[in-house]
Amino acid sequence: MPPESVQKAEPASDRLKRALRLIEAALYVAGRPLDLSEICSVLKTRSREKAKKLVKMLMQEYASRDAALEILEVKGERYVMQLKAELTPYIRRIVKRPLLSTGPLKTLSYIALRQPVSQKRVIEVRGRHAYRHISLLKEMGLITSERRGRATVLRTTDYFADYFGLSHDISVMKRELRKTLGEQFADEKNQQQT
Amino acid sequence: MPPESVQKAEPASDRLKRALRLIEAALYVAGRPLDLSEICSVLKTRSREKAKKLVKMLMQEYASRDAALEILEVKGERYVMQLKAELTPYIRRIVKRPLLSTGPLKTLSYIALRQPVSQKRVIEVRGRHAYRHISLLKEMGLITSERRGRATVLRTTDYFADYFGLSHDISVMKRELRKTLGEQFADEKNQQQT
Amino acid sequence: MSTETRKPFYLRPPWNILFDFHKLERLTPWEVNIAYLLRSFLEEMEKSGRIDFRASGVALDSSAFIYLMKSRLLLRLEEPPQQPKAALDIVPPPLFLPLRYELTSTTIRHLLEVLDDVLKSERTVLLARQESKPILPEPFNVLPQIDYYMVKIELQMDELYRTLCEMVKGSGIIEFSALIKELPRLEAIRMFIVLLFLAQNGKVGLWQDEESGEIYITIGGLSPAGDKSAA
Repeated sequence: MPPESVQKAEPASDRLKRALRLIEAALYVAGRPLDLSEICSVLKTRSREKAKKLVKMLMQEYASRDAALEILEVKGERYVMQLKAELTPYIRRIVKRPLLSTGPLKTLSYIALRQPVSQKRVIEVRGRHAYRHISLLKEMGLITSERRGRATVLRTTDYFADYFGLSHDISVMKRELRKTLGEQFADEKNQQQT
Repeated sequence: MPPESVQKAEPASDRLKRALRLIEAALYVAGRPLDLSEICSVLKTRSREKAKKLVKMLMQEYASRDAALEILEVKGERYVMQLKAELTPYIRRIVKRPLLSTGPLKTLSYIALRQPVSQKRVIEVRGRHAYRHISLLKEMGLITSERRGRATVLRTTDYFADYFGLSHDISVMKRELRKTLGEQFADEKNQQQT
Repeated sequence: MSTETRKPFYLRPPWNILFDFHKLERLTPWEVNIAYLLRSFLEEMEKSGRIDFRASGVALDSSAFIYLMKSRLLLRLEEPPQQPKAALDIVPPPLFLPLRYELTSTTIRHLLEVLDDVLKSERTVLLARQESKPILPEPFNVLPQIDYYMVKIELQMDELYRTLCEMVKGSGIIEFSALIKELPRLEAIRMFIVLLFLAQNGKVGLWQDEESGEIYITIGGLSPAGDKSAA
């Protein structure tokens, strides 16, 4: 049977494959969670249901392939591609982009938990080297600073919330963070007391 | 049949799978071409032949999967994971984050063109805030610094060259930069004249 | 042993800091009791029976330098070193970033676009460097520092004098305690030093009531002693 107008009627399986590849491409380059409307725009569809079904298929494909990468759903029907956490220790030396060291990451988690927090306070608690951390975190788009009278007030950005798949609402986010940090946080308290 | 000492003898197929996943992880997070010695270090093997064979297997796996990503061999027995070029136009709007904001980018461009260049000179030309840029660029793996007597000398890294698709050879790179710069100025002049 | 005995007494502690220029520059001026050093220096010299004018001159010069360091610190309102504080807050554990590849939007075009600007400022820097090549040898580098210090003092003196004139509307008497009311301690000391400079220049008169300890400041040629009843 000759193909009926090849231009128009792409076989359904090819269309599906192509859609999955587009979502995969978008998730790969974004490096952050994408919401359904962003996925819709890549697929050039208005149906959020369709977009959702396709992402879920891709998630399944990744899960079954047992690959180094995973696609996860985070809060607010958003989806993100990332390295499986258990592989991080093995490829640490390969990472050249700012994989922040422990110092700046501690400063970041302090700001996240105490925000909005004055820069002065952060320096008092974390020491003078935290000036460098703050400028690094700002450059990475994870925190912003704002002048309030004579003080500089720091808070995390929406990008930060997206990066960790946290709520954009600060009080909800803090609760989520405490839960994530919970066990470790408790450990540290015990260590300080002993 | 009971498994003979599960702890010791991981089945060969599992070992293979794990090695492929490690290479995949390394290529994914690096975002740049990795050479065989880097791949060897991830696999904790000294055999470049073995590493090569494994990367080739992963390349095949990716090719057969018809995914959005591909693994390619580039000059100098180096391997890179990247988005298939034909997909780029569709996901361009998703890519929003610049590598650097304008200030640090200016400092980087100056170092690239004048390298090897003393830190003192960079500060003279770019101002004292460039100290912060330099430490950021170092943290991001885009430049390195080296003491020479009392001076600190700056130059770009291979990661920088890979990111912008430039030669690793500094004098060739500078020629490439000047050439592109020349073309750009010519373009601008033409635009201004019309 | 013999060299030890021949060494003049002032090269031994505590007086030696007055004779070692490098040490002098590094010391914390608050730790030096100038009055004690000079008094005991004179006593020792008298005891030895040999008056050494050269050593006395150096001791005087060094004392002045230490005094200058003290005044300078006060003028800068430098706080004394803080006591190490106890931990203010618990620092949570680090938030490890999940590893994700992210394509960034910066291209070589962006890199080269900004280069144009940078090269312009490079030209400016190089040009300025050519123009500012020193023709004369550099002046002795201590002098400008002292000049700068004196300029600052004069600015502070002018400012304080203006304030005093406004307070008394031309001429009259002011109580020092009223002047420094609500000022922090360091600011009050700073003001007192500037006041001493004003008095030395004859711009104000100072008189202290021995009983109350209050210092009276007079402006406009009033004699402090004659007018104390008015205060």
